[in-house]
Order: sequence, then structure tokens, then C-alpha cells
Amino acid sequence: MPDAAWGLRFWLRFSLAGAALLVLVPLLNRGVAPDSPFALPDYLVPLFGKYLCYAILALSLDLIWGYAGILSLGHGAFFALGGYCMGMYLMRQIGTRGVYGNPVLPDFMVFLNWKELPWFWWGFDHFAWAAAMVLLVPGVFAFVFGWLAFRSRVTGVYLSIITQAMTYALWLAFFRNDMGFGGNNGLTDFKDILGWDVHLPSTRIGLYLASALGLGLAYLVCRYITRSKLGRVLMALRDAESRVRFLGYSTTNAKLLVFTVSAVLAGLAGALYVPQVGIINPSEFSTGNSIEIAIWVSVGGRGTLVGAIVGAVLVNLAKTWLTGAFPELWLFVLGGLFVLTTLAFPQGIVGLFRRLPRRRAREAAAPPVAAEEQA
Amino acid sequence: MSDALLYLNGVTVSFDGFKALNDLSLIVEDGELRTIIGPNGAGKTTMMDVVTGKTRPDSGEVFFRGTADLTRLDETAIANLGIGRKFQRPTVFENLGVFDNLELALAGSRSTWHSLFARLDSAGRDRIAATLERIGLAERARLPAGALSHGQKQWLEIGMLLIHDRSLLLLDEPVAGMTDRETEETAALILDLARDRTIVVVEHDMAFVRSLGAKVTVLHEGAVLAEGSVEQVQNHPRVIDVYLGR
Amino acid sequence: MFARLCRIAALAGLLLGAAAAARADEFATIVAGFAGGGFAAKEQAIVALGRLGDPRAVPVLQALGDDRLRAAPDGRIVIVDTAGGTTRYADAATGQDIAGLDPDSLDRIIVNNRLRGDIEAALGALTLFSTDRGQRLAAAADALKHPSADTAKLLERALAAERDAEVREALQRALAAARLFAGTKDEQLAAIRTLGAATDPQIKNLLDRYRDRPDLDRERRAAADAALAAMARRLQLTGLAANLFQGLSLGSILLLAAIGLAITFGVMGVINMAHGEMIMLGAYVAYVTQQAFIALLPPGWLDAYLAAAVPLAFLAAGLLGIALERCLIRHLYGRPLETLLATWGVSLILQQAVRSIFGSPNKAVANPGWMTGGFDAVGGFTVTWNRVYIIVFCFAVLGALALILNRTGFGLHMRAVTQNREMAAAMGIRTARVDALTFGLGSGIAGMAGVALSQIGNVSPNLGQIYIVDSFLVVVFGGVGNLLGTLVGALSLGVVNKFLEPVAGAILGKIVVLVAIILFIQRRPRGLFALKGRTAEAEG
Amino acid sequence: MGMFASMRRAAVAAGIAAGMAAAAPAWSQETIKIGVLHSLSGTMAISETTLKDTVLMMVDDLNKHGGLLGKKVEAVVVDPASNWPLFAEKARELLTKDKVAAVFGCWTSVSRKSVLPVFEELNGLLFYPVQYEGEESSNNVFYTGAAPNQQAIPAVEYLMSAEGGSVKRWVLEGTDYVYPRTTNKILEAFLKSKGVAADDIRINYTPFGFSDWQTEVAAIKQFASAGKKTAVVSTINGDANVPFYKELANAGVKASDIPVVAFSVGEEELAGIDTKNLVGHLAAWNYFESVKNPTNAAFIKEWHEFIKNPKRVTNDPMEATYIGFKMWTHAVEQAGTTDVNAVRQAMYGQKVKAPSGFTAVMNTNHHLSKPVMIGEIRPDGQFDVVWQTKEAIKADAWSPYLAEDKGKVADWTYPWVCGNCTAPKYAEN
Repeated sequence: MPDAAWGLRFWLRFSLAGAALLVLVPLLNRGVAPDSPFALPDYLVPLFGKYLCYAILALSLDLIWGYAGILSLGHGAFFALGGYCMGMYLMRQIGTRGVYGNPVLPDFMVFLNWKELPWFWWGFDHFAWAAAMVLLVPGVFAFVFGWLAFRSRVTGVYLSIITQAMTYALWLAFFRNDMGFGGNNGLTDFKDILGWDVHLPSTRIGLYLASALGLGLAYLVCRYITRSKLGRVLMALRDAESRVRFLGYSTTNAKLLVFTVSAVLAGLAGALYVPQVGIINPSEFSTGNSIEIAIWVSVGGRGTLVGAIVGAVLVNLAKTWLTGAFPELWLFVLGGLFVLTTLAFPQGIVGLFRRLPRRRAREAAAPPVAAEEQA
Repeated sequence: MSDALLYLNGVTVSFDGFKALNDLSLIVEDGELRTIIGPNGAGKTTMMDVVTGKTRPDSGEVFFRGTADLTRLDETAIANLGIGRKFQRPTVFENLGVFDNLELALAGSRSTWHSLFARLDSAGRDRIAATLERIGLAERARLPAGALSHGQKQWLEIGMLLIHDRSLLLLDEPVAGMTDRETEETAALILDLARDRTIVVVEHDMAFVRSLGAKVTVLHEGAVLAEGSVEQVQNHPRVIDVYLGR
Repeated sequence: MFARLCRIAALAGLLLGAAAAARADEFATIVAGFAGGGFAAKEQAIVALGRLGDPRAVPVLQALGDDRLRAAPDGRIVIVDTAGGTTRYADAATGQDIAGLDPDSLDRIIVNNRLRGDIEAALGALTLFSTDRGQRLAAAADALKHPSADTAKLLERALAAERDAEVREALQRALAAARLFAGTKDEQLAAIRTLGAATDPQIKNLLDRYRDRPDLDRERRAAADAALAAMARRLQLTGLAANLFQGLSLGSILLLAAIGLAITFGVMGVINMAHGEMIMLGAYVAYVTQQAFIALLPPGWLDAYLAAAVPLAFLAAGLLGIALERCLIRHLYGRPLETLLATWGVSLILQQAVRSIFGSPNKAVANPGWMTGGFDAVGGFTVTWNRVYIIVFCFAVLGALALILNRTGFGLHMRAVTQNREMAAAMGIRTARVDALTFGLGSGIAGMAGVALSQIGNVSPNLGQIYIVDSFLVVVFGGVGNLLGTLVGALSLGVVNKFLEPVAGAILGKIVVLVAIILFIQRRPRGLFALKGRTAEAEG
Repeated sequence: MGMFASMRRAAVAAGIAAGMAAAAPAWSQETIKIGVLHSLSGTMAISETTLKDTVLMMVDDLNKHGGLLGKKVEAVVVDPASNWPLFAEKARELLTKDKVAAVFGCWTSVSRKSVLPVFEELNGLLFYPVQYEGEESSNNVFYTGAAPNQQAIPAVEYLMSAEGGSVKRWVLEGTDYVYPRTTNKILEAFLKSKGVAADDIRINYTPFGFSDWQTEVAAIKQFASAGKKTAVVSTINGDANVPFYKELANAGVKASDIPVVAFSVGEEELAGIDTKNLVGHLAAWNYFESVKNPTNAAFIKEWHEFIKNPKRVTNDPMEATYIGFKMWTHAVEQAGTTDVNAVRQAMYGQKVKAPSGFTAVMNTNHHLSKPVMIGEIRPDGQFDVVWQTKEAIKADAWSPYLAEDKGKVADWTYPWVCGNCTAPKYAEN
């Protein structure tokens, strides 16, 4: 059946959607006269870029939560790690344009009287190195963490809580000015990326397109994994892990692989995010952020890749609008939304649109499965 | 040490005080069909847990083909040695289709990398089709397993054992909750399977045990009480005590 | 400092000479000096009052010290006395009550820290011979802080007159301290012995300074060294004790925050992200009760507001919890991770609700009198009352909970339902009701925790967020569904944290603890006290 | 199909957003819009909501008196929710979508750093009303809060004086972020220049929202027991203060023994603490509610009427907001336009009679000249001013006590035209 999944119709839709993402926004922004009602004002471009990054992040979480049933409450950490790697590159690009005009040291290091660059900053003046780190750092971190956790069969709520502890610890760590990541102020005041001024509208379009491509790539990766045999192994272990072991599959390895892949995607999202919002600081590690990611996914529809994307974009669109329109009330609305989705349509928005009989069946069949897991 | 397929010697398992297995010793020869009976709490299921690596024994040795020390391996490794297991409660993957369930069980590499790039070849496809025919779920292949009836789930699970060539099958009450008709079919199926593999069946239903007509081991309080043909054990005085009480 | 001590000494002389038959008008003129004028003028007045050695000066100086001295438009100095709820005005010079003063017409007579020091000194000198034992004790302690040759004589006299044992000891210490630097060689050796008996960093510093004097002969230096060594050992021990207490206190706070969660999450398996907000709610109940007491009851009652706040908080949070369970959570049983998201939404709503009702800024919740301050345990380490009471309270709550769970019918039903819902239902237990009550119980306890936390921290809409992560860690670390585990988990985390903090610093210490917990969970995926066949197992 | 569906939504969203944007100019015809960029939720809401209300009060008052340039002034309030990237996003939205003439906002340094590039890119105008670490002077920001030399240094000097108790030993206690780091760095340099020995200075940092102060307070008492007069200089941030002071009070740290002088604790913060046992501890600001003068009386009266609660206090950042807003309105009136470049020029030398009783002046380094006051906490949660400068002090953007700031000049008028230079942009000749 995977063959069917990669049929012509899929590629048609995918490229349609992709094209729309890639062409529409630049066109409306640059091509249309600013005063026309269809014109897309400049400030919305990085905003949409940001949404796309969130969408990638949501995808990465959906991959492990929706399909493998592992709820990570620390995915914000991988996102932030990727972001910091990119931020370090951007900091090094500032060069002598910083407040203290030091060609090598970022301002905050000059200020803390650091004499030379700490070793973990080496190489970040090269984009290639930074790009590699963007994927490697979260990946390796996730691999080690996951190896420890899955090998000793930490599951369900326990895993969620220790991932939360992980991001909490990182949050505290990055706050420390002595860590060498700029403390609470984090990394900011970026000048240019690959030689282009990050503030130029054209650069913004470029970053937006990069995010769009990143999203497409992430979507394909996730789709491939979930449609592969491994994908079915994951879904199987979500329902009855021990049974999968008796079939001879190593659930540890399967989980470890997707956990790592998902962390890498999260890192990618972070890296694309930072140059567009212009700052990365420890608050990205805050436990609340990580929980919010899970909320995007469940609003959109858990276990469906499209759902993750839809959820991330819609929730953040709502956030942008509400914080401006109802600054005093928006938390009520947002909180209410979360309660409503989990109660009224547990399958999320996408679940509303596609009424699949098999999902009904799953609902009906859920309790005995859970019970079997207990035994 | 013997050349027996499955060799348990002095296996003891205790859950906070209560001895589920008490110095159990059991030998299953290659190609044999063995039925294990015993009252509740006799340790039948625990014995299977030990063999399949779900439970680690406190003491005693468990060997497969005389060489593989099962007390040192985890479920995955043991399964890959060729030991299959069917649970008491049918456990199929409710959210996957019947076809997918079988595909997962299909013999072949289990490595994570492989399953990431694996593609189902025509041979495998035929294999699955054949099995579907055999367990009579051909026309339900696309349904999610969760939608099957209890009996059908039992069959699907047996099918999953079939399609994955295992040299040793452990069947935990395969006919629990089956109609008489289904029970008969199952018995036939098991006998058929028994031709080319070793099978250990745990069962309450004496009628069913008799219909298998195989060597019977009676477990009681975590140890072997008696062993022999159905008739022998049925006339065994202690067995009568245990079953009918004094 | 030195100047002040000279004044004490000078004043002492006057006292002894008994020439202190100060004439009323002199006293009056000095007091009048407080009106207007800068701090310098006031300082002179204070010193003069001290010199006068007139007992009438005491109430005036005290009033000045705690901002109860006013200048009336007609130049009179007025003492305001609000004791007992009613405000009385008395003429500072004559001591006569004054009626019909317009409060708004009075000018406050402001002092600064320097003047407060002077007042302490003057009062100290006056009160060294006061009739009030407490005042004499305080005066002796003050004298110890600033040892000098001049204080010695004064202290000798005081000592001669003193009968109370405790005050005598304090005076002897103070005298010894004074003689250490000014006495004869024998006096110094005696002083070293007296001081060496104490366990007090302040005295240790005193001896340190003494020991480093170049003009010491071997004998005195040896004596000082011996005394110092002994004291250092004792201080080290008391240091450990202090750390232990601090750890216990932190642990008790973690425990309080976590107990409620141990019920809702541990026993019922509901990941309640709104748990922190239940705590916050309790804290606000404490605030509201306090305001109500201030508004409705005579001031004397204020100290009792906690007695009302605790049950009220339990009810408020408990009822909210029940409502939450009925309307939301019961629809989500078996889907713990979705409960997490829904309750997260609830917590956002609750925070914003409190924000719009009470406003964002912190609310002041005062410690009642009996919870204010602390007592000096050995080694200059102060044990604060609010922490002591919180530790007690926390264990009381835990004990009560244990009783409910193990000794009451409800507790039995609760355990029955959580262990085997179907069976319990079959046995005629109304499971739905038990669920609601159980959740209510957990939330109620969180509410009570909020009242306790309002006594040491700030009361703001974000209060819950401070504790939520730690609470979950404690429960998971201790072993879900196991109260004993929660207890041990919380206390050990608290103590470990407090022993790390002096070494690694607050932030690193906390990080180390977190990493330790993560690694521990790898070793024992079910926490310290794992239970078999527990509920909070199912995966989303 | 999925991507497709999501795409449709994105497109719709774009449509909506574009619609909102297109609608904006239609309004700005009759009204002058100003942005209010203060967190109304999240951790910083505790401090920032008050400033939001202050701006609204000022706008209200302005419109009552005929608005600005004959137009009605409209405040656009947004909630950046204590989320730093969101600050930047909202700033961009305010400037491009709502086309606001000026923005009043930010509290934490990180939020300012986050929006700074946006304001410089879009040439917006930000009024930043909070005491901060200095080390900055942007052409697009007017800093109406105190710089270190208007708060930290005088406070320490006061404590060193006989009047302040001639302190010899110092604990610099701060939250671990840039403001305390900078302030403490400057203070350390300053203290050493005054001959304070290194081991008479103890510096300690704690995380945000730190709540368990037992160990630290014990350490402070230990440090103070060395026989020399000791004081604590606190740059502890918002939330952590309440538990800190509660611990101090209960541990019996009296102001006459170990005075604590704070730079982030004002009337608003004290309103959240029971001050009975904190009498005598100090704070350094450019304004205290308790100062007696007509401007302040009017300010307080107006505040109480606007907020409809006679118990609400005023504080220094509110006064800074007041000054900033007044200056901006005067500048606009003089320039006759809200054009940023024109207004900026008109800002230099603006004078405002401030509630502090002094006249605040805007300097060409975009910082104010303001008086410095030292206040002692009194039982009712207010401060008694025990010391104040004779006249207003000019804020330094760059501290003379920091090596790396040597020769740095901030002056946005000819010939310098620069916030961070060691030589004028345009040489005079």
C-alpha cells in the first residue's frame, strides 16, 4: 500500500500546495501594488515565515506523539538548540558592528570581560559548520537522551515529565550568563546572513521561501517514515508495545530513530525561526512553550501530518490576532479553545473534515488495548 | 544440558512472597506438540512469560536449542530466535488493518533501518494472501483489526504466528471464548501446524485438550504435578485431588 | 559607632552620679527640639535625651523610633498611640493626653537609619537599667555588638545590679568582649574563656580580630587559638544543622505543593496542569480572608485569619476541583495526555481570571504575629517561625490525608475505584461520585498549600507556575500513586538542594538536582517507591 | 490533500491579514495613533500593566484637553505576553499595520533589545520608561528611566557617607540578567575606586523568580558579622523580591544593622509585601509617591480617579512614562507634525515639570536629566525621602567606570550624530 500513497494524485496536490506557498506570498507582497486590497504588507512576511517554522516544529512532534505515542514535553528544547546554533552564526557575522566593536567576541562576552572565544563557539563563523550543528546538536542530544530513556523503558507520562525536566534544566542553564550564550538577553541584534542584510524585505522573502522549502522537506520525511513499514511498527507499538517486541521488533531502536529524526526537524525549525524573529533567548526553553506545541498538534489533529501543520498555523494566527484585538481577553479565548478541542473534537480540526470509519472503530476498541498494556 | 528444543530447569519466580513458579523443570523436544493444563494460578502464563523473556526468573536456567540462554535475552531477541507467542486475550494491533497486522508478522528482517526502507515484494504479498485465506479473513483484509469480532481476532493472531515461521509456538488458551465450531477448526489448524513446528498449548478446556491428543503436562502451584497422555494424567490420583478436591 | 558608645559611657557616668534629677523644663525644651529641623538637630535632641537619663525619655524615643512622634501646628510634640484599635494623642513633654487633635494637621517626624541607631544606643543605655527584662536583654546584646573600653564600666554596674540569670550571662559576654580589648592580661584570659564558651560567628570574628593583634604574648594567643578552634568545630556542626533545617523547610514546601498532585495525578492518573492554579487560588483566598478580617473584625482578631483561611481555601479549591472533574476531566479518563492539554487550557483561563479580578500586581499577605520573626538557634542561625509552622502544617496535612485514605470509608472506596473500577462499580460504589470527591480532595489540599505558600512567597497570578514543574517532578521521583514516596522524594530533594546551594550556587544546584532526577528515572522508571499495576500508565 | 487544505487556510489568513492592513490608513486620517507595548499577561504583567494604564490615563487626559494638533489621540494596546520574540512581532505590527506615531513600552532589557532592530529598521519612536543598565543609545529610543549614574552610584555614595551609616562592607545581590550584571560591574569598579577591598565585596546572582532565600540571607548575616558596617545593594528582579524581603524580615535583619538598598523595588512592589518589619530599608529612585508638590498631588489625584481605586500607588516608572508622554506631546506640538524625524529634533532640550518636583530635561544622548532620591521604607509601604540631589543629574549612556566604555560618546546632534562613537561623525572645519 505505500506505493499508492506516493501516487500521482499525491504529488499533484503536494506540488500544488508547495507552489501556492512558494509563489503566492512573494507575489502578493512584491508583485501587487501596495494599496490594492490583495497586497500583503511587509510585516506579514516574516510572520508567515514564523508560522511555517512552527508548522515544522508541530510536524516533528506529531511524528513521535501522533504516530509513536511518545509525548515529548521538551521539544521546545530541540527547537531552541537549533535556534541557538543559528544565532551563534548570526552573532559571529556581526563582527565589528557590535556595540564594543570587537571583531571576534560578541558584545555580551566583551562585557563579561571574557578574553577569548570559548571552544564551543569555534567554527560558528562558517555557515556550513553552523548548519551542520543546527542538525547535529539537537540530534545527538535527543539520541543520548532517548537512548537512556527508551532503553530503560521509560514510557507515557514518565517520559513526558522527564522531557519536561530536561527542558527546564536547559532553561535554567541558558539563563546563566556564565554559560556563554548571552544569559537572559540571549542572542540578538543580528546584522546579516550569508552576506544579505536580514532586515531587507528581499532577505525576508528569501527566509520565508527557505522556511516553505523546509516545511515541504519535513513533510515529505515525516510522510515517508509514517507510510513506511517502520511507520506501521510505530503505530503498532503505540497500541501494544510488548506485543511488538514479541513479534521480534526492537521498539527501543524504532523509538530512538524517530525521536532523533523528530529532534533534528525541530532543530531545523528553530534555525529557520531565529533569523526571522531576530532573537533567540532562554525563554524558548520554557516548559510552557513545549506544552503549547503539543496543543497545536492536538488542535489540528493528532496522528495526521496535515493536522499538525494546520494546528500550528491556525493557533498562532489566532494568537497574533487576539493579542492585538483583545489584549485583555485573549488568554480566555485561547484557553477555551484548548479545552474545547480536547472535549468536543479529540480528532482535531482535520478530524472534523474527514470522518473515517476506522477511527470510529479505534474509539470503540481503545479500552481493551489499554487494558492489555496494563497486564 | 540436553539437545531438547526447550529446556527449563529449577525455574523459580516469586512476586513479593508468592511463588508463581516453584523449581519448575520442563523439557520440550523438537517437533513435539505439548499441552499444559492446570488450575488457575498454577503458573502456566508465568511459565510462558519466562520463556518469552517478559519475566526474569529469580533462579533456574532456561535454554533454547541447548545453546541460547533465554534468561539473558530480551523479548525481541527471543522472538527472533523463532519463539512465537499467542496471548490469552487476543492482542492484535487495533489501529492497523488486518493486512498490516500480517505484514508486520511476516518473516523477514526486523532491523529498524530495514523496516524504514523495506518494500513488500510479491512473494510476501502472496504469503499474506494465502494466510488470509487460511484464517478466513480474506475479504476483511482492509478493515482495521479493532473492528474484528473476538473469534476473528484470535484467528488473526494465529495467522500472525503462522506467517512468521517460528520453530516454537506458545499458545495461551487459543480457544478461550470461541464457539464449539471455531474450537474444532482451531484444533484442526493446530494439529496441521504441529506437523512442521513445535507447539506448546496452555488450555483449560479438557475436551479441546483431548481433541489434540498430545502429551499433557499438569502444572500445580508452580511445579509439574504429572506428565503423560490424557488418559494417564486423568487417572493420576494427585491430579484428581487437585482438580476435584478431596 | 564609637561616638555612640562614648555617649553611652558619658551617660553612664551621669546615671551613677545620680545627678539625673533633670528638671522638667529642660526635658521639655529638648523634646521640643524634634519639631522641624534636619536630621542633625534631631540627632542632638536624641543624644541630649539619652544624657538626661530621664525615664520619661523612653516612651518618646520609642515613639520616635517607630514613627509615632508628630509635631502639632502649635509646636507641641505629640506621641500617637494606636494600641488597642483606638488612636490616642499624648503631649510628649508632659505625658498628658490631648483630645480633639486634627490628625491631618500633625507633621510626621522622620528619622533615618543613622538616627535609629542613635535611638537604639540611647535606649540601650537607658534600658540597661530598665525594669523590663526584655529591654535589658536587648541592651546587653547591643553592647556586645560594639565592644569598647568605655562600655566596660557601665556593664560592670549593670551586672552588679542584675539578678536575672539569662541577662547576667548576656551582660557577662558583653563585658568580656569589652575587656578583651581593654582589660588587664588576666581579665583578657578570663574574657577568652567566657567568650570561648559561646557559639556565635560574631564572637568568633571578635576573637579572630583579637588573635591577630601583634602585641599578644604566646599564652594569650594560645588561649585564643584554643577557644577559636573549639568554636569553629561547634560552628561547623551548627552549620550542618542549619543546612538540614533549610533543606527540611524547602522540602516541606515542595511536599505541600505536591501532595494534592499525588492524589489527582498519582492516585487518579489525571495530569492536572491546573494544579498550580489551585495553589494560587488558595493563596488568594488567604489574601481575601485577611482583607475581610481587617475590614470586619477588631484588629486583635487579625492574627487568627489563617485559621479561617485554611478551611476556606480547602473548600474553594476543592469545589472548583469537583466542578472541573464533573465538567471536563471525567470525559477524558483513559486519555491522560489529552487531559494534560485541556487542564493547561484551564490553567490559562484561571490565571487570566485572577488577573482581571485582582489585577496583576502582587498582593500583600502578612504573617500573623505568631508567625513573624524567628528565634536565634545556636551559631547565629535564625530559625524563622513561618517556616517552622509550615513544616508542622505540611506534616499535619499529610497525616490527615493518610488517615482519610486508610481509615475512612471514603478512603476505602477511593482505593477500590482506582484499583478496579468495574469491580467497585459492581459492588455498588458510585464511582463517578468517588472520582469527583477524590479530585476535589486533591484540589482542596492544593488550596491549603496555597495558604501556606502565601506566608513565604508572593501572591500573584503566576504563583502556580512557580511550583507546577517541581510538583510533578516530586511525584514522579517519589513514585506515582505512593504518598510515602512523595514524602521521601520531596524532603530528599529539598535537603539535597540546600546542601548543594552553598557549594554550587542556587542555579547550578538546581540544574544538578534536575539532571540527577532524570538519570534516576532511567535507573528506576517507576520512581523511588514503585507500585505494581498502577493507573497513570496508559499512553495517549 | 493535507498540504492543500492547510494551504487554503494560509491563503485565507493572508487575505484577512491583508484586509486588516489595508483598513489601517483609512483611520489614521482623523486620529493620531500611539502604540502601547507592555505585557498584560505572563511573568512581566505584574509590573507592566500599570504602565499600560498610565499611558491610557495620559491619552485620556490629552483628549480631554483637545487632543493633539486638533486631532484625537488613540492608543493601540497590544499584549506581547512577556514573550520576547512576540515583542518584536508586535512592534513591527504597530509600526507597519497601525502606523503609530510613537510607542510607549517595554520593561525588561531583553524586550527592549528584541524590539530595537525593528524600531531602527522602520525608523519608529520608542519611549522606554524603566531604570536600566545603560550601555546603549539608539536614535529611535528615548530612555526616560534612570541610568546607573542616576540610581546606583548615588545610592552607594549615600550609604558610604556618615549620614547613611558609613558602610564599609558590601553585598551586591542580584538576579542573573544584564541589568544587575552591569550595575554590579559598575558598582564594583566604583567601590574599588573608593578603596573598598575586594574581600569586602560579595557578589551573588540568583535565577528569575527565585523563591527560597534561606541560604542567601543566612550567608548575608554571616558576611555582615565581620564587625564592619555592612549593606546590601539589591538588584533583585520583581517576583523574587517578596520572598527575599519576607525572609529578611523574619530572619531579623534590621535596617539599622544591615540596610538593604534596592533599585527595582518601589511603591508598587511594596504593595505586595507586608512592610511592618522592613522599616528603614532603602530604595533609590528619581521619584517617590510621598514627595510633596503640586504636580505630584495632581498626578496622584488623576491616577486615582482614572484607575477608580484610591489605594493604588504611583511609582518611578509611572513618572518616567508621564515625563516621556508629556515631552512627546510638546515635541509634536512644536514640530506641528508627528513625523518621527521632526519630533526627534524637537525632543532635544524638552523640559517637563515632573511629579518629582524637579524639571526633567531631555538630553541629546536620548536620556533624561532627573533628580536622584534615596527613600527609606516606612510602615505604610511608602518611602521617606532621606536624601536627594540638589539638582537634576544628567544620565550617562556610557559609564565612566567601565574600561570598555572609555571615550564613548552618545550625542545625536551635529557634529556627533551618533550613540556609540569615540569621534564625531562629522568633523568640524
